[in-house]
Parts: sequence; C-alpha cells; structure tokens
Amino acid sequence: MDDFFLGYALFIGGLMALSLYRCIYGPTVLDRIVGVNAIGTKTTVLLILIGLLYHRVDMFIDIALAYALLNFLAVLASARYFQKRKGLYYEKPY
Amino acid sequence: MKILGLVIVALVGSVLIYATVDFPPFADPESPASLHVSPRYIEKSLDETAVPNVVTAVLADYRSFDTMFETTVIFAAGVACFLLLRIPRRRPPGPRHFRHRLTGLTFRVKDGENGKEIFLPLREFEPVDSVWTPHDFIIEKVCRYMIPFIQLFGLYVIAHGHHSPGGGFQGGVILGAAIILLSVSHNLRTALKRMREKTGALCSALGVFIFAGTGALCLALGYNYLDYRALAALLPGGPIMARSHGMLLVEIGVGVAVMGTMVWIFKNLASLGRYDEGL
Amino acid sequence: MIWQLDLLILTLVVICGIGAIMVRDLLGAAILFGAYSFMMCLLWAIMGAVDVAFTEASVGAGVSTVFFVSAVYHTTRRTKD
Amino acid sequence: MEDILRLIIEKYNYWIYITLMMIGLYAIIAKNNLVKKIVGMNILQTAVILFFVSIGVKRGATVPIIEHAHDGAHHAIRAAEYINPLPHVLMLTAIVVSVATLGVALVIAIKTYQRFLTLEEDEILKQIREP
Amino acid sequence: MSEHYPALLVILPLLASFFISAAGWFRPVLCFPFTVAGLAGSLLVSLGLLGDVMSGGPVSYRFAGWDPPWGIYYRVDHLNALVLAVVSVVGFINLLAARSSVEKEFPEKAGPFYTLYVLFMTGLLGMVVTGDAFNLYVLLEIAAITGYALIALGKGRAPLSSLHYIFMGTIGASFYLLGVGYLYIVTGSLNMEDIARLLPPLYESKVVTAAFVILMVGVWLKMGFFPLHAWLPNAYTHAPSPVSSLVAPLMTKVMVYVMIRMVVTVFTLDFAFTFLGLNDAVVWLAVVAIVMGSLLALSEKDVKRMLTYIVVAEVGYMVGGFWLGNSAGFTGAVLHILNDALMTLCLFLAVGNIVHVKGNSRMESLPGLFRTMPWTMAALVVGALSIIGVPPTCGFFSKWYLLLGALEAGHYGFLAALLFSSLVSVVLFFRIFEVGYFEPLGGSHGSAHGDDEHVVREAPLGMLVPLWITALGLILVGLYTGEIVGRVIRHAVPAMML
Amino acid sequence: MEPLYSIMPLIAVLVSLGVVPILMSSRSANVREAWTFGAAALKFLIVLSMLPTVLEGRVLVCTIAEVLPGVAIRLRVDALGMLFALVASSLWIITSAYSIGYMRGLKEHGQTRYFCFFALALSATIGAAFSANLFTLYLFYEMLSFATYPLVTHHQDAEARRSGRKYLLYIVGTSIGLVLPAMVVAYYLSGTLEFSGHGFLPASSSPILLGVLLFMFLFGFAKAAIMPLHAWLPAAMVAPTPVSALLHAVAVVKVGVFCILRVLTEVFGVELLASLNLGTAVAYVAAFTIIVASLIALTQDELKRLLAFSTIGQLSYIVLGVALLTPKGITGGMVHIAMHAFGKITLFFCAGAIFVATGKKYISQMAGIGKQMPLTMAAFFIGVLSVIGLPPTGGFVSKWYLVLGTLPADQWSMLIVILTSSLLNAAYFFPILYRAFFRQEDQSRNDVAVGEAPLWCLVPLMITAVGCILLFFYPFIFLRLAELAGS
Amino acid sequence: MVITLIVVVLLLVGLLFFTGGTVGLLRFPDFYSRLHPAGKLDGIGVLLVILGLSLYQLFPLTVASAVTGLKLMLIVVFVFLASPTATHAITDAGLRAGMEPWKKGDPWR
Amino acid sequence: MEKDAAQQLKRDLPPQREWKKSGSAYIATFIIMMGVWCVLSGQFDLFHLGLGVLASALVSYYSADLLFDGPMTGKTFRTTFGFLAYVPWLLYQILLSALHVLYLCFHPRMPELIDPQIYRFRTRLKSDLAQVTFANSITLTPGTITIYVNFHRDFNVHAIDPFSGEDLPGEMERRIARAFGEE
Repeated sequence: MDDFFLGYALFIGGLMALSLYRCIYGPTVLDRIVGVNAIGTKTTVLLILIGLLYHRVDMFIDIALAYALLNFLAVLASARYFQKRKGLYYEKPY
Repeated sequence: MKILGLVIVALVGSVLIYATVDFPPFADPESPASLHVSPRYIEKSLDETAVPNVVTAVLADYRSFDTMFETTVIFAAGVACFLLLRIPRRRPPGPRHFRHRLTGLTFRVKDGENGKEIFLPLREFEPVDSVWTPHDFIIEKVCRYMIPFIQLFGLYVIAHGHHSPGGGFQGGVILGAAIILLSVSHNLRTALKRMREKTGALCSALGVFIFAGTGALCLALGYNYLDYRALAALLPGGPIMARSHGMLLVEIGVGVAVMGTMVWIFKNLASLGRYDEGL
Repeated sequence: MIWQLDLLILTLVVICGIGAIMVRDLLGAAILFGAYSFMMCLLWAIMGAVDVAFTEASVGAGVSTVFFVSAVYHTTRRTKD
Repeated sequence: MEDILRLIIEKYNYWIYITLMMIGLYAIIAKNNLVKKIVGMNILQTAVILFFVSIGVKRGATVPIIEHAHDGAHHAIRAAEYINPLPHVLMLTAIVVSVATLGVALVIAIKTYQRFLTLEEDEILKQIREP
Repeated sequence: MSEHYPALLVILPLLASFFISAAGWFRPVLCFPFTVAGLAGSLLVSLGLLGDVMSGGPVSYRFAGWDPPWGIYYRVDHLNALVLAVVSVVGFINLLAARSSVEKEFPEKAGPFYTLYVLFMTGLLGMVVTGDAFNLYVLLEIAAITGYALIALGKGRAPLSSLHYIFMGTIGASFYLLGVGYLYIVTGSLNMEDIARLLPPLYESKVVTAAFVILMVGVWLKMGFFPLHAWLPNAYTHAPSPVSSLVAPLMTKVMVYVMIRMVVTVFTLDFAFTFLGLNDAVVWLAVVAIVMGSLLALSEKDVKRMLTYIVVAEVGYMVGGFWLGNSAGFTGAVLHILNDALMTLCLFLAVGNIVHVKGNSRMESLPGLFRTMPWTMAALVVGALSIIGVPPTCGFFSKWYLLLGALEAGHYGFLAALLFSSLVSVVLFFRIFEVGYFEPLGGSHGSAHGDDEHVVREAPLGMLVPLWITALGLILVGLYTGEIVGRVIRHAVPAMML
Repeated sequence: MEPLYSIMPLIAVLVSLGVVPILMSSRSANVREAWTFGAAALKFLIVLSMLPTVLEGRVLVCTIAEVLPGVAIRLRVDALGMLFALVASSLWIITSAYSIGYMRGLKEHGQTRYFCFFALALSATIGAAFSANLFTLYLFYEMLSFATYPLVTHHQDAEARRSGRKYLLYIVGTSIGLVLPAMVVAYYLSGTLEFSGHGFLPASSSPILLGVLLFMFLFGFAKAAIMPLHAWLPAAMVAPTPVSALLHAVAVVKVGVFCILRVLTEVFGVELLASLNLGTAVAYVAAFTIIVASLIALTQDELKRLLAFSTIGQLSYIVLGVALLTPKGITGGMVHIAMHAFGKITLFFCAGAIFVATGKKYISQMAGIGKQMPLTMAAFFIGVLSVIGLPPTGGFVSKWYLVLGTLPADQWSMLIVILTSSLLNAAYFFPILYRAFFRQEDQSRNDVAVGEAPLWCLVPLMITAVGCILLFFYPFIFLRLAELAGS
Repeated sequence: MVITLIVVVLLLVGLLFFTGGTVGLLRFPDFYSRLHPAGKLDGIGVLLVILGLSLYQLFPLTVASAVTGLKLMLIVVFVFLASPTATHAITDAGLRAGMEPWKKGDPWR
Repeated sequence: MEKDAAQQLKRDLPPQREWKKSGSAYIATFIIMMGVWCVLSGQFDLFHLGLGVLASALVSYYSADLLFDGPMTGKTFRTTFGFLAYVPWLLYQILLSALHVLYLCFHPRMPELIDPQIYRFRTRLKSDLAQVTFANSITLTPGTITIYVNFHRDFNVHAIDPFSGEDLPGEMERRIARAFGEE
C-alpha cells in the first residue's frame, strides 16, 4: 500500500508541477493566484499522504489543517489588491 | 551588476561545492551530527521532561534560551515596524468617507467645527475606506464563521505542542492570521475594534515578558535561569512535570508575543502607519 | 525521508525560486513566493521536520504573503527585472 | 566518473540547497528592484534552513515525536529510530528570524518608496545623484 | 547573586524592554528612566563580572541547568569580560547623550526607540557573553534587526542605506549560520568548546576549511571588512546621530570580537594559523582595508561620512592585528576594540552635537565652530588625537601594540599601513579643525571681533557631559593601559601566541 | 647616585596647565595676564628650587603611570633637562610680559585662546625637558606640536592657514612617520625606552639598523629643522612675533634639538655612536645645514624670515656639537641651547617691537630706524653679537666650547664650518645694523616720526639683551649643568 | 480487503478529478474559465481523497484513529468553506480589475 | 411613483450589520468550540480538557459575536438541521457537474464546447446566511462561479457553458430556501 501511496503522491506532485506552469507563465497575476490556489489544495492532500507514508498521519494532520484554514488568506489578500481599484496592469503591460 | 553577481555567486558556489564533497552522505544515520549531541535528546527527553515531542522539549527546555531570543527577535521586529511606519497622532481619525448605499456615491466628510467628527446616518450611509471596496458579504460571512475556528485551532496548536507538531510560534502565527483575516475580509477598522493597537503592542511585549519572567522566576527561586525545576515549588507534579508545565507557560508566552507582533506588523504595513484603512 | 518525492519537490522548489526572481511583476513575485513557501513546507514534511513544516505552513500561508501583498499594495508593482 | 556520479546522487539535497543559495545571492546582488531583493534574501535564508534540515535526516527514521502510550509506559527509545531533532529546533528559530527580517525589510522598502517614489535601485541612485 | 551574573547581564535589559514598551503606551515620561535602569543594571553586572573574572578566573553559567553540549552555556573569560565592560559602558554613555536628540527629533516615539535601544544592547551583550555558536546567531540577529530599524529612522536616504545594510547583514548572518552548520555536520555539536574539542582530528576535512572561510566571510561582512564594507558608510552616515554613535562604535567591534572568539575558541589558532596559513593573506587584506579606508575617508566632504570610513580603516587595524598571530598583535587588537569603541563613540557623539546644533555635519557648516561650540570641538580634538594616535590618548597604545606586533611578525606592509593611516588621519582631522578654527569666509578675521565676543551656541548639557566623560575616558584609558593589559588582556592571550 | 623621588617635576609641568581653565573662564584681560604672570613666575621658581639638587648631581624622578610594560610616563630632572627647563621657564616670564605689550599694541583678537595655548605649550616644553624616557618625550613633543598649531595660525587668514598646513605636515608627519616607528623598533630591540647615560640600545644590534634608526630619529624630530626638513620654520613666521620668539627661538625648535640630544646621548650613547662612526655622519648633516641655511639667510629681505634661517643654522650648531662626541663639544652644544635662546629671543623681540612701533617687516624698509628706536636697535646689536658668537656675549662661550670640541676629535672640517658660518652670520647681520644706524630713512615714505615701542615691549627685550651680556660673564650655572649632563 | 479496494477506488477517482483540474487549468482559455476546473475539481478531489485516506487509516479502529478520521473530515469541511470563497474573491477581483471574460471566438489568452 | 420606488428600496435595505454579543451565543460558541477541541485534541485527560475549556472560553469570549449575529433562537437549530439535510444533495450535485466539467477538460475539442457566459438573476432568498450558502453552493458546483452579489440580491454568475448555467437558480434555490425556512 505504501508503494501505491508513494506513486500517488508522486503523481500529485507531478500535477503540482503542471500547476506551477500556470503560476510562472500565467499571463496575468490572477492566473498565478489561481495556480497557487490549486497548488495549495494539492499541498494539503500531499501532506496527509506524506503522513501516511511515515505511518504517523496524526502528526501531519495539524499541518494540513493549518493549510486548509489559512490557504485562502493569501488569496483573499491578493484579491483585495485588485478590489481596491488597482488595475490589472498597473503601469504598463509586461 | 549582473556580472558582479555572477562572479560572487560562482565564488560562493565553488566554496560550497568544495565543502559538500566531504560531507557525510545525505540521510546517513551514522553521520556525526546524528551521533554526538542529539541522541541524548531523543533518548532522554521523555524521561527528563515528560514531553514526547522532542523538538518542543529541546526548543523550550534544553535550548530555551535560544527560543527566548527568538521571541525577542519577533518583538524587536514589531517594535521596529511601529517605530518606522507609525504616524503619531493625538486622536485616531474617525471615518472620513461615507458611501451612500443606494446610489453608490462616496462622500468625503471633513471634520466639523472644533474638530468634531460628523457621522452620516448609518442606515443610508456606510463608512468606507477612501478607496472603496465592494461590500462583499460572502467573504465577510464565511470569514466570520472561520475565524473562531482558526483561533481555536491556534490555541490548540499552542496547547498541544508537547504531543504533536506545533507550539507557541505556530499557534501564535495562526492566532495572528485570524485577526489579519478579519482585517482583510472586512476592513482594518473592524480588526482594530477587535484588537486595539495598544493591546497588540502590549501583547507582543507581554509575551516576551512571560518568557523572560518565567526564567527570572526560576532565578528567584534559587535555580539557574529558565531551570523549570524551580517551578515544582509552585506547581503540582514534581520536577519533571514542572519542566513540562514550564514549557507550556513559555509556549504561551511565545504565542502571545507572536500573535501580537504579527497583527501589529500587519496593521502597520497595511495602513502605512495611519491606522485608518488598509488592505 | 522519501527520496522520490523529495527529489520532485526539490525541483519544484528551485523552479519556484527562479520564477519568483524572474517574474516581471512584484505581485506575481509575491504570489510565487507563496508557492515557494508551500513547496518548502512540503519539503520539510518529507524530510520529517514536522515542526519546521508547520511553522513554514503557518508563516507562508498566513503571514508572509500578506505582508508582501500589503507592501506591494502601498508601493508599486512595477519592476524592470 | 562513477565517483562523481555517486557524489551527486549521494548528496542530492545538498546540491539543491547550494542552487537555492546561489539563486538568492544572485537576486540580492544583481536584481535591481528592492522587493525582488527581499524575495532573494528570503530564498537565501530558506536555503540555509534547507541545509540544516537536510543534516538532520536519517534513513529509515521517523519524525522526532516519540510514540508512547498515554499511561507513560514506553519501550526503550533508540536514537536511530528518530530524525535528529536539533536542526529542526535551530531552524524554527531561523524561520522566525527570517519572518522578522522580512517584516522589517518590507517596512523599510515602503519607507524608501515613500521617499523616492520608486523601488528601482538605479532610479533611486539617480535621484540621489541629481537632486 | 554573583553566580547569576552572566544571565543577569542579558536578562536585565530584556526585562527592561518590556517595561519601557509598556511605559511608552501609558507614561512616556518613564521610558528613559527604565532604559537607564536596565542598562545601568547590566553595566554594573558587567563590571562585577569583570571583577570576578579578574579575581577568580573564567566564570561559566548553564542555562536551564543542562550541561554544556546539550544546554546553552555561557562562559566568561578575560576576553569577553573586557569586551562586555566596553560594550555596556559605551551603550550607557551613549544612552545619556541620546536623550536630548530623541526629544528633539522624535519625541513621540521615545518608547519604541528606547525599546529597540535596549534590545540592541541585549543582542550585543549576549553575543559577547555566549558560548554557543547558534545562540550567537540569534543574538546577532536581534542586534541586526534593531540596528536596521534604528538606522532607517534617519533622514534622506537612510531607508535605502538601511535596506542595503539588511541585505548585506542577512547575507553575512546566513553565511555565519552556514558556517555553524558546516561545523555541526562534521562534529554534531553547537557548543563552542565542544566543537573545539572535536575538531582537531577533522582538520583535513574540506568541510572545516570551507566552514572557516564562509564563517569568516560572514563575520567580515557584518563588520565591514574592506572589500565587504560597501554598506557601512551609507548606513552609519544617514542614521540619526544617537543611533550612529551607538551602532558605529559597537557593532563592528563586537563582530571583531566574534571573529576572535571563533578563531581562538572554535577553530583554534592551530587550525587557522598553522594548518591553513591564511594569516599573511588576511593581514594583507587588512592592509588594503586600512589604506583604502583612509583614502576613501579623504575624499569625503561630510564629517560623519568621513568617520564611517575611518571605522572601515579601524576594522582593518583590528583584523590585521589579530591575524598577525603574535602576542603583541593580539593585545593590540583587543586593546583596540576597547579604544576604538571609545574613540568612535567620542567622535560620533561630537559630530552628533554638531548635527544637533547645525542640522548637518557637512564641511560647509563647520566654519567658526571652535568659537561657537568650543566644548564639543575640544572633545572632537581629543577623539581625533586618539584616532591619530597621539599619547596619552588611548589610541596611541593600541597602535603601539599593533606596530610592535607587526614588527615582531616582520610584516612591514602592515606597519607601513598603520603609519600611513595615522598620517592620513592627521590630514583628515586637521582639515576639519582648520575649517572649524578659521572663520567663515567673508573676512571677519583680524581685529574685527574683540575678545569679549562670546557667541557660544553649544549643544545641551545632557549631550556635552557624556561627550566629555568619553573624552576624559580616552585619556584615562590611555594612562591605565598598563593596568588593562597587565591584568586583563595578558590573560586573554591564547597560549599559542605567547 | 640614588634618584630622589619628588612630585616637583610634575607640579612644574602642571602649573601652566592648571591656569588654562582659569584663563578660559575669565573675561577680563587684566586678570588673564595676571594669572599668566603668576603661573610663569611660579613655574620658574619651582624649576629654580630643583636647581640645587641637580647641581649636586642628583636626579629627581616622578612616575605618573606605567602605560606599557617597561614604559612609564615618568618625569626625571637631570642636568640637561634642568638646563633646558631653566631657559624655557625664565624666558616665559619675559615673553609673557612682551606678549602683553605686543598683543595689546596690535589689538589682536582671540587673546584668551592665545594665552591658553601659550601656557599649554610651555607645559609641554617643560614636560619634554623633564622626560625620563623616550615615550614621555614623544608624548610632550606631540603635545607641543598640537598646542602650537593655534598659535602659529593665530591670524586665521589664508597665509596662516597655508603655513599651518606646512607646519603640521612637517612636524606631525615626521613624528608619526619616523619617530613612532623608530621608537617601536627601539622598544622591540631593547624592551625599554628609559634614558640611560650610556644609551639603552643594545650594541649587538645590526649596525645598519642602528644607522637607519638614528637617521629616523634625526629627521623625525623635525622641530630641530635639520635640512631638508626645515621648510616649516620660515613658514611658521607668520605667527605673532612673541610666538615666533618664544616658540621658534626657544621652545619648539629647542625641544627638537633637545630631543636629538637625548637620542644621541641617552638612547644611542656616545660610545655606541663612536663605535659605529655615526657621530660623524650626523655632524656632516648638521654642517651641511649650517652652511646652507646661512647662505639662504643672506638672500632674505623679511627680517623674521632671515632670523628663521639663522635659527636653522644655529640649531645645527647644537647638533653638531654633540655629534662631535667630545666632552667639550657636547658641553658647547648644550650650552648653546641657552646662549642661542637668549640671543635669538632678543632679536625676535626687536623685530616685533619694530613691527609694533612702525609696522615694518622688511629689512629694506628699515633704513634709519636706529635713530628712531635707539634702545631697541642697541639690544638688536647685542643679540647679533651673541648669535655670531662674539664677546662680550653669551654666544661666544658656547662657540668657544664648540671650537674646542672639534680639536680632540680631529675634525678640522668641522672647525672650518663653524668659523665659516660665523663669518656668514656676520655677513647677513651687519647689513641690517648698517642700514639701521647709518642710512638715512626714506623721508617720502615715513611722514610721521616714530618713537620707541610700548614699554611692555621694550623692557623685556632690554632684559634679554642684558641677559646675553651677563651670560658671558656668568655662564657657570649652564656650564656646570652641561658638564654634568655630558659626563 | 474490501476497505482497501474502496480506498483505492476513492483515491483513483480523486486523482482523476485532480488531473482534470490541472489539465483544465492549463487548457482553458481565460482566467474565469480556468477557475472552474482548478478551484472546483480540486475541491471534489480533496473530498474524495481525504475520504479514502481517512477510511484507510481508520483501521485498526481506536479512539485515536477515529479522532484522526474526524480531523481529516474537518479539513474537508474547511476546504469546502474556504475554496468557494477564495474562488469568488478572485473572480470578483478580476472583474473589478477590468478583465473581460473570454467569449466564444475571442483569441486565446 | 419614483419616490415610492425609492422608499421601497430604502425599506428593503438590509440593516447595518451590528456586532451583538448575547449570552446564548456565548454558550453555543463554547459548546461548539469544545466539541471541535475534543476532535482536534484527541486526548481526554483532565489536563487537556481543562486547557480545552480555557481555550474555548477564550474564543467564545473573543469571537462569539462573529459566529452568531444575534441571540440563539429555535430557528437557529432548525436551520442547522435543514442545512445538514441539504449538504448530501449538494454533494451529489457537485459530483454530477464535476463529471461534466471533467468531460470538458479532457475533451480534445474543448474550445468548441465551452461558451462562457455571465448569467444574472435575482434570488428570493432573504437572509444573508441563505444567500451566502446559495452563492457558495453555486461556486462549489463546477461550471458556475458566483462573481458578485449586490445588495439587491442580484447574482452574477459565470458559467462555463450553457449546460452548467441554464437551470439557475432553479432547484438549488428552492432547497436552500427550504433549509433556511424561507419557503
């Protein structure tokens, strides 16, 4: 079962790498935010999987929980940036 | 500059690589680092301090002096942000901008005569920031429901640092994040109403004081600084449990300090020290 | 220590780091830095440093990105490099 | 050749920390934007943290939280079963320090911006030179 | 109580910081008394500690009651006892002088200012007293963060300078931490003496060499040793005067102390001097530092900025003196830590007074200053003479030992650099004196003003008194050099150098 | 003989230092001058009180602080120091009086500062005279350099600034660049800096090193104005005349020479110098200076500059005398300190008096001045005699001993140098006298008949002139001291 | 065994959703449409995966493992609370920042 | 006429949200927090429970008014149960539309299939909580995102294709109304 979890975790890691593409090449900042949000969700899962691989899942849940609770704070703050009437392209498009 | 950067990076990199050649292999259980000091921590900490989380035991007891200064660093950062950004003012400014809720027009209200604040009728007008943000009750509502849980979680993390990962710092950051979330989802004024500037600042100083004071208490009781065994005279459970409880006390101090400071720094950063409106 | 995952995440960390440095927008840099700290958190977790991972999680998700965003909010997003 | 390959494989974690360190260092020195430099500074600090945490890793060991029954009875603890906790302790402190530095650095960057209305170092220096 | 001195030394200011911070919110008037109380406490303790060490040899303290390699361990020998006394004395004197400036420049922020002041002192004192390599890092960061903030408080381009300081300081601290990590990876210990015990069989290891190099580079960055000094002049120049007179005398000196401590206690001289044989190269680097520092100082038009370059040169003195690797050089370096702290304090305080009265410290604002601010300028002269190395001010004696050390080591380049920098200092300071002594242009010399003309516009007494305490201290320390060397520093000289 | 521990030397040094705060705080010119006088008299008395002890051949010692291992700040009154201190302190009284007249006559500014630094400089001079070791000597030497700077630049104009720079460059530059390392090397070689009658440098050191060391000292003490490091002295003549008089005829330059004497006799020691043949080398340097300075003096028009070059030459007599390494030569050199001081100060006083009374600085303007100011010019004449070394003035005594000194040393060339230079001296001094007494003044330029200088100026120069003559008849104290020092 | 099978199936389905989310994130034309797969499919994925994992670690059934299971479900609850809010916040921000949604026929962004 | 409309609108305005603390809210918060604490803690000895009581009391003291706007009534409990009953249906809906979006994601000719549109409609839900639930439900359902809700209760919904967006508000609104007792 461990091997399965390992493979699974690796696959999710691969998906994270793909999401990272959006983070880095996302044409706008909002795309990057979306990418980071996706990565954050996957991180939560990955943390629990790591816990299972260590056979100490109870030690890792707290971290995952913290992520679940706090992950959207960053997204909210970045969204707030645009809500405060700052243009998407602040000075010039890059 | 780029070339200089590359040269320096290359120099440093070569030194680092040079050193790495002689490192013990990665993850080697026989490396010197794993054999000299740390085994004792792992093997004895449960017996000596009754704390299964070795990291916490080392952090808050064996090397508690480090941790005290870590808290001090945070406190210093808070004071530094305050010192640099805060624009001192006799009276905090009242709401200056009001938005007519029906038409969506924003009015800027000056102070009346003798500097009295003017409030527009709150049913039709709402006080807003100078830069209007949509009154998004979805975010507000959800955050309101989440904040108590986040706070509880933060407290849980502080309290259970002995048994699971976590401790004062993590819990403190989570507690602080709860308040920051309140500020981000509503507005800074709401957060300020919940936690005044003075409270936050005092929290961050108080946390350091709790930590240092615990140590000083041990000193006063005739033991070495931060030697929690001294607390056995005040708490039930003998010297080993006294260590455990002393650690909890210290973790609470760290948590309080970190929470206060995080909120303090955020408020300063978000409002540029004006404390009227922010992110 | 799970070396396969470790290796994967290490690569991602480096990519995130380079991305955060290279992106030509400070808000983007701040957000990528958030991603970087996620990766770091995973890395600590993989190496079994749960406490460090927890700290990185709470700091990276809760505080440092918000600090960055508010700093950028009050300054500018413009960057030449 | 084989030696080099073994060297690389045996210590892959250390190579990555060196890479990160160089990225951070490069950013601090060569980047023009102050916030970018701050990002680079944090990457540098994380690189050191990565190095320390890598020291603590042990093959076949578990997280340094001792498994024990709640009644206090536990079998003998062997150090090899648990990851070295000391680097973790140190790095907790280092992370805290890096957060504190980040806060102060951002505040000072904001102050710089307030004074010069730009975050680009060369523009600031130009302003200083030609007041 | 006296067995708890090493702890109290650091704890008293730390506890005071809470009270200052709280007083800042409730009764701002009390901030200053609390600060004075905290620092006076640690001053007394440090003097007591010095006395203990002088009478009874090294003192040690185990925090939380754990034994050295496991718990944190403080150890005070003659070297740190001396530096501790210097640090606390300088910090205390400067505090007294700071009050007027603080009340003038940022009265409403006195609370946080004093809090940071005290924390800065905590960090420095801790750095000096600690016996644990990682603990040193944490304390270093406390001192650094408070230092950044205090420096950024200045006007003009201070934030930018402070930001550069942050970058360089962080690189330095990270390098230091990395070096400690390298040591940890091969020895598994963080306690300095423990590392030193474990290190000898590992001398051949590349890790130790790299650790040494990277650690030294980190420390040098922090102290502003020559090629790595670029951040220092700006940061110290643009800081508010009470801050620059706090940071400039102390930070670099303490870092020099850290360097000495690292080489002597952790790596041991055997490794640094015999095995690596880097000493000649470092001394040449110090020579370059001294020469370049002096020359760069010559090109400056602002007195404060000039002083910062002198600080750069002085760092070269100390580093070079230590790396000469003989008893006289070591004595000179350690003595220079003491002397230079006092000298720079005196000079920066004097310049602070000028800034307080004149608003800036550029050359244009100096003319006629000897007439309007005679006391300040007189103290400036004393400080300058000390930098130049004129007996009986203390600067002469450290220079004497350094010269002797250079002669013993046969390092004539260093000798020449010392003399050269002294000569340049003469030019530097007499340029200032000349400007200050001669009247402003406009031909008001000669018999235009008679004798009874007294246009004295001095800094407040609160700033003058500390300045003069320092200036007299310079002479007193000079006169008691024999005592200091004989009773303290001689015991600190490592056995290998004797 | 056992040294006598006494606090008197310290008091002698500190007396003038002690009046500085009083001078600074008092506003009335009269009070200031009274205090200056008092201090000067007191100092002279203190020095005088130690004279009998010294004449007995005993030594007074006072240790202040042990600053380096084997090196203390220590005062010691021996014969040579006594000789010098006696000259300096006695002349301070006279100069004080003269200063009052000069400063008031010209209504100079900054008189408080002037008197303060004057007192300071005197302290340093006495300190240097009583130094027991090289370190203490260096201390006071530096102190003197810095204390005289404000005096030299007293006028605070562009010229003063220029000369001040030159002054510092030469004096401080050499003392830090040459004396300090030489001192360190000496300490390194012998482990002590304490003066001793036979020199403290170990004879086993390498001769080349010793030679280099000697020349570092010789040129390092640039106050002695040995060529080529003499240029500061003419430049420093921008100072007010009393300053030039006291400091550049008595204190500063004499301290330089005094230092060299100390180095020659008590650091190296006569035997060591003789064995290495270094004395001759020094003598040649001195001889060169004597001749060249006299030749340059011939071409000068400004009186004070001429005097300055004359001083350069005369100083080298002293060095030359000691460098001969014969007892008579040493005695002559040492006595010449006193003799030259009296003679030269008279000349300077006269120059100042002329300037105060007429405002004239140049020799070419001084035609017929002897008729207007007969007393002054008479004193000038006596001074000239003394400097040239003609009887009945003190200068003859010292020159006589110098000449005697050359004989056993078989230094014929030196004898010729001395005689030639005397001739040259005469050659540049007599034209002035001739012009003053026998040339008609230029009526077109001077409409107003000018009388003598104020009394405060006149009396001191008369006293010194008389002193010159008295020293011819009663040179015994100085001779005794010099012989004590030489033995 | 059955449990294992269920767990595996749940995980695989979750993985499918994750994959879909990522592919959508990469493929969809503009930022609004990218949010659909990224924000939501991931949420579903988390639900399924955590359900599976909590089921897996529930055995052997003890108090501790039950609590752990509950905690895991708590994560899901919070993700389901936070994720739509975050999505909503981003879209709102995008619209206010002046980003036009992609219409059929517009060029690819 | 227009004036009347304005009056009407004014009456419809939601009252200014106020932060009221009431005893029942404290108690309810305390109980909820204690329950969550037990789940989080997993240790049921006296010491940890005592800490839990302390922590819950602290949280309820500090933020009871965040969790509950006003005093607890019977309606609160009814709403809670209604909401719990609504969740399974929602999950089912989410799964269904998730499959649809999944299909879109993997479809090779995806660009032709999707047709993003913004739907606007006015809901009849009154309470904030119900509206938030509705908005979040819409967002949670793949294929639709609530962009903005103004205080006229106008929903702006972004749908990825007509299939996802066509039956809004529809069934979902009805169920939420039932759950929150606004039938």
